[in-house]
Amino acid sequence: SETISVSGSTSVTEVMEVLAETYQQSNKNTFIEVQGTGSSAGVKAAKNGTSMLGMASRSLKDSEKEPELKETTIARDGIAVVVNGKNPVADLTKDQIAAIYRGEITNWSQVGGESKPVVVVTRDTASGTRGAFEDIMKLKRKVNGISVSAISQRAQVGNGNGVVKTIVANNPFAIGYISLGSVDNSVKALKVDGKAASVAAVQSGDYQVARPFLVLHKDANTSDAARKFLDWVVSAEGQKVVADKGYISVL
Amino acid sequence: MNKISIKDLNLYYGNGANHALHGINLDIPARQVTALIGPSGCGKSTLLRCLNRMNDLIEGVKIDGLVTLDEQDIYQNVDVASLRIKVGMVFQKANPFPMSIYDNIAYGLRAQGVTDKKTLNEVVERSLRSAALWDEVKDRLKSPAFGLSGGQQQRLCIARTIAMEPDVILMDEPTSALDPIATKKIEDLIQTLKQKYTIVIVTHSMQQARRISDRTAFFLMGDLVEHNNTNILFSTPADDRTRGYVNGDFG
Amino acid sequence: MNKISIKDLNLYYGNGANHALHGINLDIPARQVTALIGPSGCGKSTLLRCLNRMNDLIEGVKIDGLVTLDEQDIYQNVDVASLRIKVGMVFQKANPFPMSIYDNIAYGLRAQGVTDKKTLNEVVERSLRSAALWDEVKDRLKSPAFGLSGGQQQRLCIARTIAMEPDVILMDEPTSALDPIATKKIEDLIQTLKQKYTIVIVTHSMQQARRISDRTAFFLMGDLVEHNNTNILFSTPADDRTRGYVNGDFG
Amino acid sequence: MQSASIDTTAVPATGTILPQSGRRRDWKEQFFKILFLLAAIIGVLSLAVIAYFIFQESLPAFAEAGVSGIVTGTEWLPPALYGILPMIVASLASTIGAVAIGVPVALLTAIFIAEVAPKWLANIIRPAVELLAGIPSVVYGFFGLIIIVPMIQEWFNVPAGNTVLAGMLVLAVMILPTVIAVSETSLRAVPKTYKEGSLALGASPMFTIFKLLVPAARSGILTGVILGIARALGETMAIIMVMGNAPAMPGSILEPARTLTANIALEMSYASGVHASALYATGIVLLVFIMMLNGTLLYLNREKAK
Amino acid sequence: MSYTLTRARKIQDTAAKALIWLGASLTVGFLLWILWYILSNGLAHVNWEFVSSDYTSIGEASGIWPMIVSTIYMVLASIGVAAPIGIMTAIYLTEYAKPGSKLVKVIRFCTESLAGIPSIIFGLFGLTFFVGVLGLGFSVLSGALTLSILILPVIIRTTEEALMAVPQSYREGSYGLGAPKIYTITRLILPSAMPGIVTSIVLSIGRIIGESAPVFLTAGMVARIPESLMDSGRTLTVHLYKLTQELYTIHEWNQAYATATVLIVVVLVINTITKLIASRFNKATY
Ligand SMILES: Nc1ncnc2c1ncn2[C@@H]1O[C@H](COP(=O)(O)OP(=O)(O)OP(=O)(O)O)[C@@H](O)[C@H]1O
Ligand SMILES: Nc1ncnc2c1ncn2[C@@H]1O[C@H](COP(=O)(O)OP(=O)(O)OP(=O)(O)O)[C@@H](O)[C@H]1O
Ligand SMILES: [Mg+2]
Ligand SMILES: [Mg+2]
Ligand SMILES: O=P([O-])([O-])[O-]
Repeated sequence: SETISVSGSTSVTEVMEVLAETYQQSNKNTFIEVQGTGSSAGVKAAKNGTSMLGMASRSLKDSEKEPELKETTIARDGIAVVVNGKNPVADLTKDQIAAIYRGEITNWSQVGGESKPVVVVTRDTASGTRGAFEDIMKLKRKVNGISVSAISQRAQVGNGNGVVKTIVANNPFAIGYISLGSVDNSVKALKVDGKAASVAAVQSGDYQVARPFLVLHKDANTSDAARKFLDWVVSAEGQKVVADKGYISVL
Repeated sequence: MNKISIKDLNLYYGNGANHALHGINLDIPARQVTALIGPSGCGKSTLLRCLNRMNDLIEGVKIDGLVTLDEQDIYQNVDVASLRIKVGMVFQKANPFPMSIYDNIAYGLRAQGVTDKKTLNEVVERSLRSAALWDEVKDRLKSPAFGLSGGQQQRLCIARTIAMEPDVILMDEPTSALDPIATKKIEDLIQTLKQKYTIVIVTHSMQQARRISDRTAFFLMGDLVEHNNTNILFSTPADDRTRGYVNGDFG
Repeated sequence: MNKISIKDLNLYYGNGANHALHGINLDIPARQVTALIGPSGCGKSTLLRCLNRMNDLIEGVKIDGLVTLDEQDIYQNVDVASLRIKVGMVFQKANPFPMSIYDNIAYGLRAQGVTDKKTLNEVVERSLRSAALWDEVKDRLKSPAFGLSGGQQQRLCIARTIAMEPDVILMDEPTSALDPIATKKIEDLIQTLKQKYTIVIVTHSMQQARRISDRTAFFLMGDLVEHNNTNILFSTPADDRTRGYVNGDFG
Repeated sequence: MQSASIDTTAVPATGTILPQSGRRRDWKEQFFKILFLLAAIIGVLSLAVIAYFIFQESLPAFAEAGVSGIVTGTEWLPPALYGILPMIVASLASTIGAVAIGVPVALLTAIFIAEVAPKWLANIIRPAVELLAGIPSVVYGFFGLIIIVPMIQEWFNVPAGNTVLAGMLVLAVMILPTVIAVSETSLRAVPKTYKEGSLALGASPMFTIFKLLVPAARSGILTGVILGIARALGETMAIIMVMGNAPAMPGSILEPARTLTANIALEMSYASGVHASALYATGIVLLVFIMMLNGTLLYLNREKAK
Repeated sequence: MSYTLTRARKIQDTAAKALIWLGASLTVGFLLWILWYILSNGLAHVNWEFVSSDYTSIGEASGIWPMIVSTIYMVLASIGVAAPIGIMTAIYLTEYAKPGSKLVKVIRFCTESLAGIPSIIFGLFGLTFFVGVLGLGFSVLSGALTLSILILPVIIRTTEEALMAVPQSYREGSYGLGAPKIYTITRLILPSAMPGIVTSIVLSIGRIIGESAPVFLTAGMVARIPESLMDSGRTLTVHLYKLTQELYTIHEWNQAYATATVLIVVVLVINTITKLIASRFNKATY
């Protein structure tokens, strides 16, 4: 049997594992080995051939790009802004959210809530989710001519959807953002500019807070089987798995 | 007046496997020297260790019978530490502590909360002088006790015990590692001490027992064969086995 | 014929701080018993330990001078383990190993690769008999050596050493913890042994030195004061200090 | 070697009991000596290689931002600024706190198991403590996040319980097994004769423990403490979950903060170029800290031993 | 004058004793609390099927058998590599190197310093070196080699301490009998130091089982029973880590607690077996 190696972004891993197993059911003699090592490691692995396919949950930086390195977007991930269930606030504008994350708004009363401090929870800079969130909320600023994150240095940082969700679920004053697929009734998803976060809304373009899941490869380093698998991932069959898992299909 | 009185004392090692003392009955008069003699392995150390409850520390030791100190059962309702302050002990194998010579002697006093430098210095010097060690170590009081010769260690342990000025002093072959001169000094010390204290000594030397003890008890294989005034025991022993032993034609 | 010959031997403890042996010159004849006597702390053990290089194990010991065994310098080009098989030692403080009585005796042979049960059983029994311990322990050979009395431990260590049948046996106060009977047996053993082996013994007992030794060396504060045929040394000592010591009116 | 026997009766002579094996033994001894030396070299070499690896990876960051820009910088804004002073502070604070809470508790527990507890109880607690060592840091982190963080929120009435204090508490628990296990074994290895001698002088068990046994086991206990401190400084997963990880300088132990280790773990999977290098530089700073700490302890130990 | 136990001393003693009990109670209290936390949430979701079946992300099966097997492999391989090296290093330092020599000090200093390097750095090193440079790929072997280096300091230092605590009189006795060094070490010194060595191994096992980042960066996270050391494997802790980082559903929560419960049992079993094995080596009787 043949082994296809895939490594990189931990977020993409979540959906990739399901894709791999589904694919294996109909292709008994292929084994797909999925390793979550982080986006950067995924890019590196695809470039130097340690893995056939690399995964990244963010767009490539210019310094990382190479002509032979091919990018395939296999899904998009919506991002929901969430607060504790006890928080009466239900709807915020992008500007308000950005002001909260910049540290300019520090009390819920400033956005129509109770007079309580805002506990801002963000993701680690390693997260593609954060990258997309910053892009969309325009949370960037320039220091020494270099563009850096504008999210307050005092914000709490959680390293995964699960952790952010748990913090928000346990803290009545907290606000955070998580992958749309992981929202459940332990937290409350806010409307952004009056629009509820949903797969349909993201697909229709109504809800713009989303990021791409990329798979990278070099033809020289990949087997036919790997390319065949990749083709299947972006086919209707593969994209159904993506949608079922709560991500947004690229079709 | 009897300082210590032992009634029907049985001791077993190894959870009853080894019956080491068989129904011992012995009175130890105050302010006298009582010598315990008998062949190696007959139970002398074992009995000695019963008198300050040192055997409590050995696992699997079972004791029955009665041991009283000043008419008080030492195995009942007694604070063991106070008992051992009253009943000091010099062990068969010299066991200096891993600290300086000075600290070894001062240890017991410090354990009772004595911190006064002057008192400590005085006691250390006096004890070392009594144990005939002062001249040899006065220039190296601060060096580790492990650097002492075998006989010096033995005298250190004697000094450590008399520094506490206990009521009763148990000595397990205190001069076994000493040359005649040092032995003489320790014997003189014992003669001085007995004016105030009660002394029980284990010795292998008949001559020593005769020279320094007022009473002698002869043990054989866990039995107390005979005990009496030293002169009587050595000159006209009641038991054949005693006669054989003290005349050196036993075994 | 001299088995061991010591020339201008100086020994310093503590990296030179403590000059413990001062230019010792001593010849030890083969198949005789040489006794080392002198007050506690004079350097007897130190000298003994030079003869099988036991002092190598103590940190900060400096030695100069020459020690030869069978005309061969033992501090040069010699395999120390082989040297110590030839020159066995009984230590001043009994030091049984944390194992059964049987294993203690068999240890040395096993270390040389002897595994034959029958040989081991024979040697263990013979050695224990020679050391006058067999009767006391024959029923508990498999129990831990730590459960032995002080004197029993001392005899165990003697048995352990003679089991190896060394050429030279160094004994540091081998009977200090023994009663007269056991002492007699060990002395008899020494008399038997000397027909084939060379024996050096440290003792505090003048009587013992007289009884068993052919030659005696008297030490004082690190100096070898005098050495001679035992009878001569005790009857007509050349040095006043020796006379004082052997007549017991020293110090 | 002379052949001889003790008894005059027929007994195998020395030569026949002991195999004549001088040469072979020599060879064997030499072999093992070299084997052990080799092991020591492998051990040390592998550790050295790692140190070298971190150093090498961190060079670009030091080249770009300068040592002072990294070590004394107060703002962490990759890819522009790489100051890690707040993280140094956070690492030190959380470790000191954890050690201040954890080490005394651990020492007392070690004493309890080795000296005070009845045997049956010691035999239960010892494996239980070892179990504590095997619980993954993720579990400690999760436990901290769900139990300790809300508790701090409530007791101290702060907006968020993800604080330096939470980190201290979780770390304190996490270093317990190391310190307890190593100290307890050292205490048990103290020769029985010391204890006998002390008790016979009428010293109470407590005096014996604190003035004789603990000093006698000092070297082992110190090793346990050092390994414990190292564990606290190096711990990552649990800390990430409970300390809030805000890169700003913490004003008090009731504010969130990010430790050096958390910084590495949080960003490494995403970082590339100088940013990644700066994370390795964080590792170097950590290493230097531990070395300074060890140097101090070594020095103190020597002073005390004198 | 004869000394008697003073009141002040008695009070101090009682206080000290109380303190010791307090310290021990705190430890045991924490322990029970954490155990209760895990077990009360997890026990209900542990059943034979959970323990014995395979795991798939599609949700057909959500057992943890492959993780249990991988964990055991990882422990065996890591200890198999690190324990001999660590113990031999410690032997070299205490029995061969000159006591108090520079070399000993340097090695001790290095090992202690490296004990504090965050485990993720070891993981990154393993990813670069074992997985990449040596070409071992994501495999149990890469993971085990990485973890071996991670636990080496603990094994070296703890064993060294244990060896140093062996009474010098044993060595004297043995060398005095002409016993070869290696015999003395294997038959007398190591058995006497066994409690300390066991401690170091048990602590290391805890570390191996409890690590996440350095494991998944080197051994990967394929949830399949590894067929050889060259296969990738997911340990229980990596599994747990994944579950806690990206918790999506209540089902995953339950799985996480149940996994933690099983993990505790695994730790207990492995520790017990370790001690049983060690006690067979430990001929020394006290
Ligand atoms: N390890 C050591 N470090 C420093 N000094 C030592 C050491 N061992 C012995 N000494 C000192 O060297 C001198 C000689 O000691 P040694 O043990 O040889 O005496 P000894 O004649 O055997 O006495 P004893 O009859 O009391 O055993 C003594 O003053 C002793 O204090
Ligand atoms: N801890 C122990 N466990 C088991 N048996 C022991 C223990 N200690 C002593 N014995 C045994 O009890 C008996 C008496 O021992 P004890 O130490 O009292 O003898 P002793 O008269 O002091 O002899 P010695 O003169 O040789 O010191 C001996 O047979 C000894 O082997
Ligand atoms: Mg005795
Ligand atoms: Mg001596
Ligand atoms: O693994 P991520 O890059 O998606 O955080």
